[in-house]
Amino acid sequence: MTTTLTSPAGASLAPASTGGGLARKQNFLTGIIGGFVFGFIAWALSHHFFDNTSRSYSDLVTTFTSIGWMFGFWLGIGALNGPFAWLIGSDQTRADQLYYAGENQGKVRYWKYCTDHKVVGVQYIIMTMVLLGAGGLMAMGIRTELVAPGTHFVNQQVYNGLIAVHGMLMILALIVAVAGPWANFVLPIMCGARDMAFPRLNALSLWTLVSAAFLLLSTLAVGSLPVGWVVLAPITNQAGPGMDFFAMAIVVFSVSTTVAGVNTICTVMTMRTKGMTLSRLPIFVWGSMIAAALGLYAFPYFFLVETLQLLDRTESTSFFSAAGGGEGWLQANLFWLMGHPEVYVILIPAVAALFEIASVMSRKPVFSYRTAIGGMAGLAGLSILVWAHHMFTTGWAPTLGGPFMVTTELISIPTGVFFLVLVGTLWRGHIWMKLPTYWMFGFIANFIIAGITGIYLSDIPIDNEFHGTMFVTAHFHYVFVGSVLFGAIAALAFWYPKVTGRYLDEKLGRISFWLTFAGVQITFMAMFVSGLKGMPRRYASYSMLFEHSNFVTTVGAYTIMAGMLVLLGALITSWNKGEASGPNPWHANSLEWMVPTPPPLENFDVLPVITSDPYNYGEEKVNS
Amino acid sequence: MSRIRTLGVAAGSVLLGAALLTGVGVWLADASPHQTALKCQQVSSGVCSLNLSTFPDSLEGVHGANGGPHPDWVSYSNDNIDVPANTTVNVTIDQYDSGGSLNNAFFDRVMGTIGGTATIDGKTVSQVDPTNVGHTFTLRGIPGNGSSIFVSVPLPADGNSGTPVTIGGGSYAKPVVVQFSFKTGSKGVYEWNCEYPCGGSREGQFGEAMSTFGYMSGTLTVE
Amino acid sequence: MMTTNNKKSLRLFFIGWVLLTALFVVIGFVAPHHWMPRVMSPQEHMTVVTIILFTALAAPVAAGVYAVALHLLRHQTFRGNDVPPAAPAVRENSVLTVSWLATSVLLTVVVLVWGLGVLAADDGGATTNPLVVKVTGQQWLWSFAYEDNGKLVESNTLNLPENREVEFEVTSEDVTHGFWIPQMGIQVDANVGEITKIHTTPNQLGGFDVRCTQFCGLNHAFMVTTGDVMTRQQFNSWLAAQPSRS
Amino acid sequence: MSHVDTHSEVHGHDEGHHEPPEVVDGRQRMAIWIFIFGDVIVLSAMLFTYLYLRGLNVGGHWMSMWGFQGKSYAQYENLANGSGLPAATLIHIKPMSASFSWLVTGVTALSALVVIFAERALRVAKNVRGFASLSAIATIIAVVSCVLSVVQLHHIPQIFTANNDSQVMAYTAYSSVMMIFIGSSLVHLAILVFLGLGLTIRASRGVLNVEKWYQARLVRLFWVWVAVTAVIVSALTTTINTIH
Repeated sequence: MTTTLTSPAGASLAPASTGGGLARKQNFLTGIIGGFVFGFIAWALSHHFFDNTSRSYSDLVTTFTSIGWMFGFWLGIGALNGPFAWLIGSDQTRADQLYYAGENQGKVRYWKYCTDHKVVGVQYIIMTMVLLGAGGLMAMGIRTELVAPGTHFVNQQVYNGLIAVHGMLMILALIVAVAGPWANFVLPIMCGARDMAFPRLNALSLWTLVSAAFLLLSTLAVGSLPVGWVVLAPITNQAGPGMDFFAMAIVVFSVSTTVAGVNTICTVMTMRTKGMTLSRLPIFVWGSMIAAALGLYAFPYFFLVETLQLLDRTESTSFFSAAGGGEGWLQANLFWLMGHPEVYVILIPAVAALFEIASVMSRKPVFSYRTAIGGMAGLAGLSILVWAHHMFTTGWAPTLGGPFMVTTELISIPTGVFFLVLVGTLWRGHIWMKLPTYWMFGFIANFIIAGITGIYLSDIPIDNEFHGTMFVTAHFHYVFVGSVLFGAIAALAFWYPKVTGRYLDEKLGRISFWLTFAGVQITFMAMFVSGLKGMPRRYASYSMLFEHSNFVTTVGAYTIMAGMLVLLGALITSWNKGEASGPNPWHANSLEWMVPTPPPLENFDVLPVITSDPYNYGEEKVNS
Repeated sequence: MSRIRTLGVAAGSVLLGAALLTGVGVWLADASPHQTALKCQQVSSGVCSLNLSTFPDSLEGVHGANGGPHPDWVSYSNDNIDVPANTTVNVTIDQYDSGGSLNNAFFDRVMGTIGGTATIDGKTVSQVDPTNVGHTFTLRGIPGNGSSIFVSVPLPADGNSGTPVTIGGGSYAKPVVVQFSFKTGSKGVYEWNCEYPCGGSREGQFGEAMSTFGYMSGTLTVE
Repeated sequence: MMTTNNKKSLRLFFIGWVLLTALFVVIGFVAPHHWMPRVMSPQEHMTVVTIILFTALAAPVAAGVYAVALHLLRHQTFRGNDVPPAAPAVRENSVLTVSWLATSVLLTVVVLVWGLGVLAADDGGATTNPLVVKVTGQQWLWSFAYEDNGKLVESNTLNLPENREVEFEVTSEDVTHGFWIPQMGIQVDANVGEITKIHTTPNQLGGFDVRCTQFCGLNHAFMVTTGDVMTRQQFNSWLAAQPSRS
Repeated sequence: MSHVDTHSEVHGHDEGHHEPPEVVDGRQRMAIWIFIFGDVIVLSAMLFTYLYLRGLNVGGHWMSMWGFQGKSYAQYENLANGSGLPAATLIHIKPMSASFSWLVTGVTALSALVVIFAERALRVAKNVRGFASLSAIATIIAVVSCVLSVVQLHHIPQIFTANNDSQVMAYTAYSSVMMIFIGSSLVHLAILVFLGLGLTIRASRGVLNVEKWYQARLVRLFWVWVAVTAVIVSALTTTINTIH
């Protein structure tokens, strides 16, 4: 009975216009070329014009070079065509739109400025894998250095660079790990839309992120980022040119996430099909929207604080320099005003995806749907009031310690709701033990530890002991690796068949799960011990006291790497050799499973009309 | 399925690219040249001597041709030093650089040497003028690794003029000669660096040469 | 293969819950004493007590979730490639929801009241004439200055008298550092152009560590030193023996 | 899949391909409002920075800094290289001209006013030609405002500082925050010029016609917001600046 929805892709759409034009030849490669050309021009010009006796000479050159790279990349890939076309009043025809959506262009469209939300989704998958891969390699470098006391693998200079770039890469990767691929690939289909609200902005948000990621990785080549990922001023004013690349990358990244957030919210609010009321929305759509809204609040602060750091370095302003009336605490405030909400921008989409998976895999409705939405919204709301708990030991406004302790610990209530919904959905369910289910249970196990260790740290007397130690590192790695990454992989395994038409290899996937799960426990439990013993973070070399716990942590880290490599192998082999899955492998009810696989351009030939939410498993017989 | 195969390959190759980029980055960041460690010359049983120099530039020492990427950065003649355990180390440092005020006057004292004194141009002192220091030699270890050690000797600024001497690529006025001795304990790796703000950046001038390995810092290995 | 909530499985579930809770509580007691540094101040003592209390409070919750997860994995799972039949469609259970929320609110309140109480008890600041130690962080060394009737004594190790309140006036010469004494559970950042104060009363003789907890550049890992809590006589004689700054 | 009622009347698949203008308009207006929300956050963060630094007045350096009297960088360069500098002195700076700041704000506000009239001309009077010329005028005024802002940037007081061999013209906290205020308004004005130019060209080419009047309203929303920002910033920075 879904046949009315599965007419062949684009059968009834206007034929793609075969017009030539330079704009239609642009792709990733021309983007890179443009980036390098303009980067070089900017470098040469700034090199020539700025006064090389000034302290900020090298920073000015680096900054302008990175601006040149950005501009050139956007020009080269075609990001600036749209605005220019608008300016001169030559709007796209329907044929143009279909062309830029990649109609009948085969695989090459994955390397172009493509406006099709499904293409963007896949591009985000690759993007995330690259970032996680690079960041993971750096983590291995860090752990190899820390396998024993003393500096042997890399010296402290390289180490200091690695920890910061690893941190930033991973944060960026996890921000887009779930929201990137799935809020683009499946969210519009879940809403019954033919694409995102603003397809070109969608492509823009991806490719700006790509250009920023290039800069972030390039920091390693220009003296790296020896400041720690929180780039706490004023040491940032001592760092080399890598800091300029980093700041510029973050400025662009903030714009990218803002654009993506606007797109997500507008899509959900204005593109829903007939009958898709807000109370019938799949929970993942709600999660993505809440996270997007939170990101809209958070990332402007990131944008500003990195702009200020850039000015401090290039223009010798005094925002964070005491000699000119600046203050490192200002940077800490602005950074954490972004930094804490950002944690939930990362967490909420992963949790929402798990709600979705839990419901489908246990053949039950999401347990207390409204409470779940309330929990996510409450978490988002609270998270903007807790930033100073990252500053308990900085000495800034000790009198505010109490209030911030209160808001911070209140967070455990909405967090508890997540467990209520997840476990409540599974309870008495008929749990289908497929790959996504495994990673979901892994999430539950790890997220408990992450949450409870967080309660210790929110208590100021305890924080005075643990702040800045490996205990904190272990805590947020349980959040990011143990919880968010597990959620992201569950989502990947869950929607992978929709992208490729094939299952993610079950056997390899389970091997990967057990390796990663064991690895996470070994690595971060031992890291908790290092923290309890009193080992501070970001130490390139440490006392014999911490010898054994660090060795165990390194062993665990390599176990995680093994697990991740197996998963990567599974991803790549299954992509074209995996077992065929058909359009709806999990027999789910939400709309993305109603369309053929892979979904045609513009998803629906006929927009469906919705009469209930997608969770009515037990209520009406599922006719197949 | 050709599209999908290409995608898989693409993902793999892009990852490989990221790996390469990371590797290259690490290698570049690590490119600060590693010179062979300076051995402490045996003088008599239980006594050995070290000769170090500090320069206003990087033309001397191993920083690459013509001073490498930053010929104008200040530098020590060596970074890594090997000394035998339980030995008296006689250190002689030729200080060729100008100077100014310390960030923290704490470092104007001679600390941790035998007798708590050093000999500067033949004069025995335990403290120097904190507003006219060129560099310092400050050595410390990580408690718990080997025996704890702390040596800090200020090297006064070089006010000498007259016929310049030529060393390596540069020529400098007659140096200030600082001599001191300290006893090494059990085996272990210790860290030494300069505590005079000569890094030529903002916030305490501890950037650039001061925060780059192989210029104003190094390791002292007791073996 | 699966039978929802039969008596036996439920009993097993409750046993698992109790056992896990017990296990976590035991860990909560053992871990701090086994791994954390020697307790040398009231603050550190309260820290350890608080850790144990929080663990005891959190244990049943964590154990509950684990027990449920294990129960589900044991009794509710379907393997193989066929989709399981639809499960009973429980959309809401207001009793469960409300009681769950009530529990978490209750626990949070307990944690808060305790934490704020400990905080308030410690917030009194330095009381009657504490020993003032000026702590200066600069890349990459701590230095400590004592005022001894008009004479200024400086040291790179931190010596303290036993059972006398000490107030640390912490500042930095270049970038932000973090002044931390693990054995005394006190930590505060050293900021440029600011003086931050913390206080404690060492109540045990013996050595302790000072470590930098705020990333401060190339040799951050080596910005560590030791200290010693000595009897007042020892401390005074040590102070007298030090060279004073001219 | 019982919840997808495909038996009910289905709209032709072209629905969604060519959506009615009011739908597109509503969606784009929502987007503009969300972007403005983001801009509000940035502005509030900048105001926070301003008030925070002024309130703390770290080391009394809100409007003062150790350095050397003098206009230009080159004047001291050679001295500093030879490290032959005289002793640094504590140099105090004056707040920037309030009247000039209000002048820039006024010009920006004027351009916004013109845009309001332009939009009305299109929406109410359905006068495309009038709209084109009015938006052209608004664009020109915005350009003027840009130029004035650049002039303003050049008047931010600087102080020559040098230690060891690192010297530079530096800004005190006050100057620094003024720089981001002026800089951000400059960026916004540049966007306005782009948008105004677009409106003018599109209208004169007939792409932006009476049916598409809502495009003009979208631009007007943002334009007015920029004017409001300028007023807020001027009101703050011209009243609360020195420390008494």
